[in-house]
Amino acid sequence: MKLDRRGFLKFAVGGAIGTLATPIPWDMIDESAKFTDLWAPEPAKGPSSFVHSTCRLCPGGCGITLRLVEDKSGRDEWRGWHHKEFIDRRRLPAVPLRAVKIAGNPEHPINQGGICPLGAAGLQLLYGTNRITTPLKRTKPRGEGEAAWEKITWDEALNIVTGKLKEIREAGNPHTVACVLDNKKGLTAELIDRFFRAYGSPNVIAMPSQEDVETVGLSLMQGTGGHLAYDMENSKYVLSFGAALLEGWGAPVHNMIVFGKWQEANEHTLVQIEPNCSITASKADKWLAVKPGTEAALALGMANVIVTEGLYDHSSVARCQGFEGFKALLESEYDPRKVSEITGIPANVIANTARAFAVTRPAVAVYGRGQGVMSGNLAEFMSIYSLNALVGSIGAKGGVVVQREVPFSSWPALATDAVAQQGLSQPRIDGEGGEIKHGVSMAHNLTAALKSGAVNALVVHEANPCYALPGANKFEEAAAKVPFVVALTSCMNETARSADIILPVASYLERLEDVTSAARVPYASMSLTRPVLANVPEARHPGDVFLTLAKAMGGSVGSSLPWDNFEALLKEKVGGIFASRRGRIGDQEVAMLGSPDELWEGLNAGKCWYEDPVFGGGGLTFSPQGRTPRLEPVSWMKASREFPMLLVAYENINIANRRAVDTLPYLTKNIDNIVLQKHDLLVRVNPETAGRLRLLEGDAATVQCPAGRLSVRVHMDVGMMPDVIGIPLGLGHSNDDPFLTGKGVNAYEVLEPELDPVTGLAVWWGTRAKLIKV
Amino acid sequence: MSEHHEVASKEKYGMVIDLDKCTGCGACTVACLSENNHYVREDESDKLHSVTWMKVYKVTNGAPFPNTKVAFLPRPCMHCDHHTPCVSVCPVMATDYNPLTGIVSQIYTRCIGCRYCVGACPYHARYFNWWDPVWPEGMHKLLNPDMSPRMRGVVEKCSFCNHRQQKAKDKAYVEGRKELKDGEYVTACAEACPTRAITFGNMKDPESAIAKLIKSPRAFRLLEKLGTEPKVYYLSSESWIRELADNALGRKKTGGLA
Amino acid sequence: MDRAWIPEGVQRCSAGAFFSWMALWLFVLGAAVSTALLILWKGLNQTNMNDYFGFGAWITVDLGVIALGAGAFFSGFLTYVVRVKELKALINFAVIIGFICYSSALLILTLDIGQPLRGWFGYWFPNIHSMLTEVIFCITLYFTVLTIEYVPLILENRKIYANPVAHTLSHNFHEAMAIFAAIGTFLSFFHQGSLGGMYGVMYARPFAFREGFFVWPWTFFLFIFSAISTGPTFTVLITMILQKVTKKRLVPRESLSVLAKIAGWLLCGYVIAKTVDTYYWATQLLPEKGLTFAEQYQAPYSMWLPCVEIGLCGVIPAIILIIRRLRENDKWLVLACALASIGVVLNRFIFTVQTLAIPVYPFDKWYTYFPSWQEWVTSLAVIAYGALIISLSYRYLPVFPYERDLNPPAR
Amino acid sequence: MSEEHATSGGREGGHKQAGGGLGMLAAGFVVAIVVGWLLYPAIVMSSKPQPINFNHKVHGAEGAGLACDGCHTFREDGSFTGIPRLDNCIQCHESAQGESPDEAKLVEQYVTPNKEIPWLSYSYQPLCVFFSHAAHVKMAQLECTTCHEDMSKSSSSPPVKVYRISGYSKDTMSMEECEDCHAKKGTSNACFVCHK
Repeated sequence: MKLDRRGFLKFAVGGAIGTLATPIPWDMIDESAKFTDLWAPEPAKGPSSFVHSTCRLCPGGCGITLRLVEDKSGRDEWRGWHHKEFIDRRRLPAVPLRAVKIAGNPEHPINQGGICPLGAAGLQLLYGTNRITTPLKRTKPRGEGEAAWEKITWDEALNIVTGKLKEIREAGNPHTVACVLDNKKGLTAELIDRFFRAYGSPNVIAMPSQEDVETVGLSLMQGTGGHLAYDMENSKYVLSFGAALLEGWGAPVHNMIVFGKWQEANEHTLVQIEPNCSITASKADKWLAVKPGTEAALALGMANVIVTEGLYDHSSVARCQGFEGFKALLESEYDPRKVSEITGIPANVIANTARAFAVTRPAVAVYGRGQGVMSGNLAEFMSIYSLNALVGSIGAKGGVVVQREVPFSSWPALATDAVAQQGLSQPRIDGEGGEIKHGVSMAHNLTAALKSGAVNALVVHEANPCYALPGANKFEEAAAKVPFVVALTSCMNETARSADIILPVASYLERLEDVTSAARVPYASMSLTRPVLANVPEARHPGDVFLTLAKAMGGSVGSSLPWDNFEALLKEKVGGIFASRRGRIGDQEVAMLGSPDELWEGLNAGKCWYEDPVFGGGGLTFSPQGRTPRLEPVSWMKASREFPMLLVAYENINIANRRAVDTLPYLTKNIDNIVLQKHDLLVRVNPETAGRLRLLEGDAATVQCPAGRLSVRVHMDVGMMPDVIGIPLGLGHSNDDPFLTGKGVNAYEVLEPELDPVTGLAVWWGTRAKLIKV
Repeated sequence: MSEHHEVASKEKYGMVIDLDKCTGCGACTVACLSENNHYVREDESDKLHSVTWMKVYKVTNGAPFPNTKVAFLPRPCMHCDHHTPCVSVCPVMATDYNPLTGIVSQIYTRCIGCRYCVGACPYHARYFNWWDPVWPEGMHKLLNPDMSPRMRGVVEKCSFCNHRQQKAKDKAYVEGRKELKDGEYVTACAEACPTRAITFGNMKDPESAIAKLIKSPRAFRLLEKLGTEPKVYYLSSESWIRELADNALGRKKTGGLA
Repeated sequence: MDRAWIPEGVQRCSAGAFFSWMALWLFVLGAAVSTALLILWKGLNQTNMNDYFGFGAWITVDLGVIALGAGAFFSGFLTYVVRVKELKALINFAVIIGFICYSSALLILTLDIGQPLRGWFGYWFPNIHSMLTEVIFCITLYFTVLTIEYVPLILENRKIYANPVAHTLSHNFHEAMAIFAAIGTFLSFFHQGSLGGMYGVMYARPFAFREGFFVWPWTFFLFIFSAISTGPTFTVLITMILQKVTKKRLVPRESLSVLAKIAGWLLCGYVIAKTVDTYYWATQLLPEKGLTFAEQYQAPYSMWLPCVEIGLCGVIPAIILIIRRLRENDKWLVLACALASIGVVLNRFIFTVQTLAIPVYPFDKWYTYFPSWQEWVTSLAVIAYGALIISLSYRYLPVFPYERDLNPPAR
Repeated sequence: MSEEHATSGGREGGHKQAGGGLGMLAAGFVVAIVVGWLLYPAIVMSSKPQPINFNHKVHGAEGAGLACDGCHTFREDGSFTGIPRLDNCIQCHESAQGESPDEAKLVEQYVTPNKEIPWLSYSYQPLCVFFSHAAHVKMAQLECTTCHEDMSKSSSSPPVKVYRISGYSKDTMSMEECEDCHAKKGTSNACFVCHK
């Protein structure tokens, strides 16, 4: 039969009918739907396990529990065929062990199971796109266009560094080497400090912090050192002078746990004193909207009421000196009516708050501003701290205490050769110590020092001065003048970008390190971060890096740091805790432990060592060296015709600011669109002020400051004090992180440091400003 | 959906969020993101395209300076107990009410992405996947194998971490138990909350913490007038916050911030 | 060159003119198709819809064309069931318009779902509680009916008709047409209604929620009502336009008048019903949810919407259509039909978009939605697509039985 | 083409109807059936050999005397181990016990280099499914053979048939099967019982 058109048609029809009787059509429809399931990746399955460690993304030192998934590999190799794109998305490379979750460790005394958004996002640091995977060497000289890098081995990198350090030392200028680190807490920092002292440089400088002022104040008023901490859990009346208690100040999660308990007990009063309606102010029982920078006056005004009405704790005051002078000062200059004019708080409110504060025991006055990453002025601290003396809260339960030191075994004596001694005798480049001598870094002077050419080599360890120093951009220029810059960091950041050598250090989930005494927590504590897994095998422990350097340097430097590795040092140090028989680990008294190894194992199992504070009424001197805490007005807070407004920086717990890591991707979901819109940062302005400037919600504007200008958008916020502009810290990065770079502006660039006349420390949490509509 | 109530079950899971404790830190949101395999886009500032199963609303009493106050309203899926608006509208049964647990499901491999449920939900708890899910190189390592990632073109929402309930049940089974103990199954957000504002548990278990809390005089729910019977309760001692929870005649609508 | 295909005894423009005209529309359609492919490849992020506006331009268009397509089933119902003989003159054309509306609705629906490859779930895993299921089934079935009604017309093409199979086929079809019309009517009543039901049952969305009768909220019936009253006006409108374009009388004037008159009276009824419904909603339903009527209208979705919808596009055309003198006047008739057609589309827009624009949380904001160019292009494609089908049908099929008598060949 | 031709063509067709026409129809039908049932499966599914030809028989009752849960165990957290890991094999096969070439392969290719065996699962379930062995084995007391075929008899592990497109195994249990059994046993069929 010939196959004509009609015949073929019939054949086709027959075929069609037949096909319906086969699995083909039905199967294909089904497969097409299952195919769409492949548009999402399939995480490799496997048994899970949990390990405890400690978070060190902020000074909070929370205990964390990581969930690890053991990858049952193999399956991925036999995935069916699909579109390339889907293969990439579907067939995820098998990894032997991966961390999938960070949660709070319920056993840990600091956070008791809670966790903050940054801590919960920690794995995005571990697996971050911004990790530095090998040591890097700059290929083009600084300032010549975009930074370009060449991957080098650790040996090469360390040879270059030692070579440079040796060269400078041999030239007899060890003091021209400076090291910047974020803070001096913990053994790694101490080790680095020791390294440089052995090397012969006094210039190990920490980034600014509120604690600087406290350290000076404490040494003046109480003649002690150490870290201030507040026993808020037992305090019935907390008078916070601007500390962002619920927004990342001190140990954020610990504070929030305590706050939760307050809400249940319902017998605690929190009074928040700060210019603008912050979250803490809103959650507080009372918010006193004080004019920016007049907190000291307010404190003295309250002191005046307490003293004149005789509400103060006589036994406590009896333990203090200089009360008469203090009293005289209060009576002459700080009666509530006058203070009311200065601070903008009604006199009766001042009086009532003061009375409530005085009669409720225990009560505590907290000095602070925001998260506490900015130094303030001494007078402010002294005035506020004095209040604690008046109500007998110094060293008392529910009051303010000085954290006890963790009883690590002490460092062996430092061996210093002639070069080192000569170097150490040189003045510090940051001009440490103002009118009075004290041991606090003054990082704000670094810019000038670097400019002056006094520094031949700069080592930056896990700090980001190019982003987070006042006039950040100016610091970057200054750093360009330094012949040799080394940066130790786990992620690329602004400072690393302007370094010659970048050394990749292990993240807190990849290294064994002590987290010593969570900030502001009344009891001493110590738990370990643990090398849970190594996502970046090349990354090294900074402690080990400096120990290796020391060996390479040899001589007295080498002999001052004899440990094979940081773990050895840490273990030796922990031995001291065992020897002291102080404190408890988990639910066990250290004194009950049989051997230091038990303690060591406990710590390595993620347990926390801690020791309750020793309470006991303490005293202070109200007028150290005849210096009464008279309010020292900061000049930039005076409005001028050129700059009628005040720019005040604030912090947002979801915008990592000067933490060990920058804002992680998950957190960007938490940033309100009234803070950040696409690439624009929104400043908070009172509607009335905005109206006067003809500004509407979302309008583009320029913030003009003496130190520079920022282009922003405006968000109208009824909670803002008129004529004050609120700007968030932590945005405006240029660190190559696609989730962060170019989003918003960096407020640090315009903040204007004013030196405290007494301490020489910078007072720089704000600046004069003008808001211009564009 | 009245048939829900005819089923005799010993479990009905719910959540209580104490707004007096909540400081809006967003730890719950992040814990949820990492527990439930969410990807992040480079720009998340467009909140109408930003998937957040646990969204923290920021509200204000609107009072002028210096009497202003802000508060926070974490909003998971309400797992509406009555006439669940989304369940009845789905044309392909991609979402259902589980009479055993009271949890409202969403099945990503069944959903056709018509978004009828998105419109039907007054709580904006449902999100559509406008983009293909993409993780930056290496980030996929933190994907949770207990939770299926969603493909482009389907709707997703909070599941009360149902996979945690499944795992808890498995553990109970191998230990020869049928029922779960209080606290054995909690959501990622409740686990994370630093102020302990979120309590999760079985409302039918009279001994459970949640059963006691929902009886509190401070307790209320969102948009109760709609009659959806949410299983998420809120606690607040502030009247202005309680007022913001539902529409009422002759009250001006303010308070939204973000 | 295509002479042999053109029905006998009718005048048609030159092939050249025709094909260039077609080319124009094909170009528009082509643009739309490539846009559709773009969307299918990249996903719905190409639209301006978001998690607040889950529905947008596409759903509006779907509901709009389905309402306007109602002319098909309703005139079918009048012709074959009620046996209004005047309508025989334009029943074919009504069917074609219906066919166009429903096919384009289905196409756009496939584009609108996030997972087109799973579209068939709608039939395979139906949720009987969902109004959308009712919609999916009825639309599909009714579309089949329309196709069955359209096919005999195609078979009547001079060339095809020559084929004996086609011949008998179309003959038998014609016999059964009444039954199909009846089925069509039944199905249409349901899906027109369930489209309204879709919104009426969203009882957590106070703007759309209506109480109702049995499982059907009032919107169910309002949608049927609005569809049957405006659908015919659209049929009339398109017929008038076609007559203008072809410069010919294609249907007896009285046929149009009859249909317009019926539509007019129905529109009156609808406007009253809608007003009553709105009143009940404003005074009963909203207050129960703690809301007021005024709160439901805020710029840009403010009071002008209901005014235009019910007043300008409801009351006015209704009056025009029931007044004989106006109805008989072509200009007034076109105006009335146009207004009514716009009105029903606006009504569907309001239910689709404004429902979602209104914040249910007291602390939430109003959001506005404007379609992206991709949504516009794909939506406008419906017009091009319609123009193509109509042009082809008009040229090659005996759509208008009286055309020959109305336009005697010039001597 | 001209009208006449077309119509005559039509008549032609009319005559042919009886003869080859039907034949063609049948031919088309048969071809389709053959393709659909014989050719199609080979095209749509790929056949993946197991890394090692595992012999359940010698391990099971008639051999080493192991019961299913001798190797397929539950973990403490309630999850099911499924296909055993290498360490499970090593317990007995530190070194070869017999002469079987597969055992030899096991020892030198996997045990000695301590490399996991990339077993392929016959009953792979997609990620959206949460199948609880605990619920079925521990609670409902079901026999393994209720769902899996009785392996105690099988002395070889045949290649796994995998759909090329979806990656499902030919033996993947379909949702309908699950639902039917649940319905019969009066167990809930709510989505979140088995989906995640």
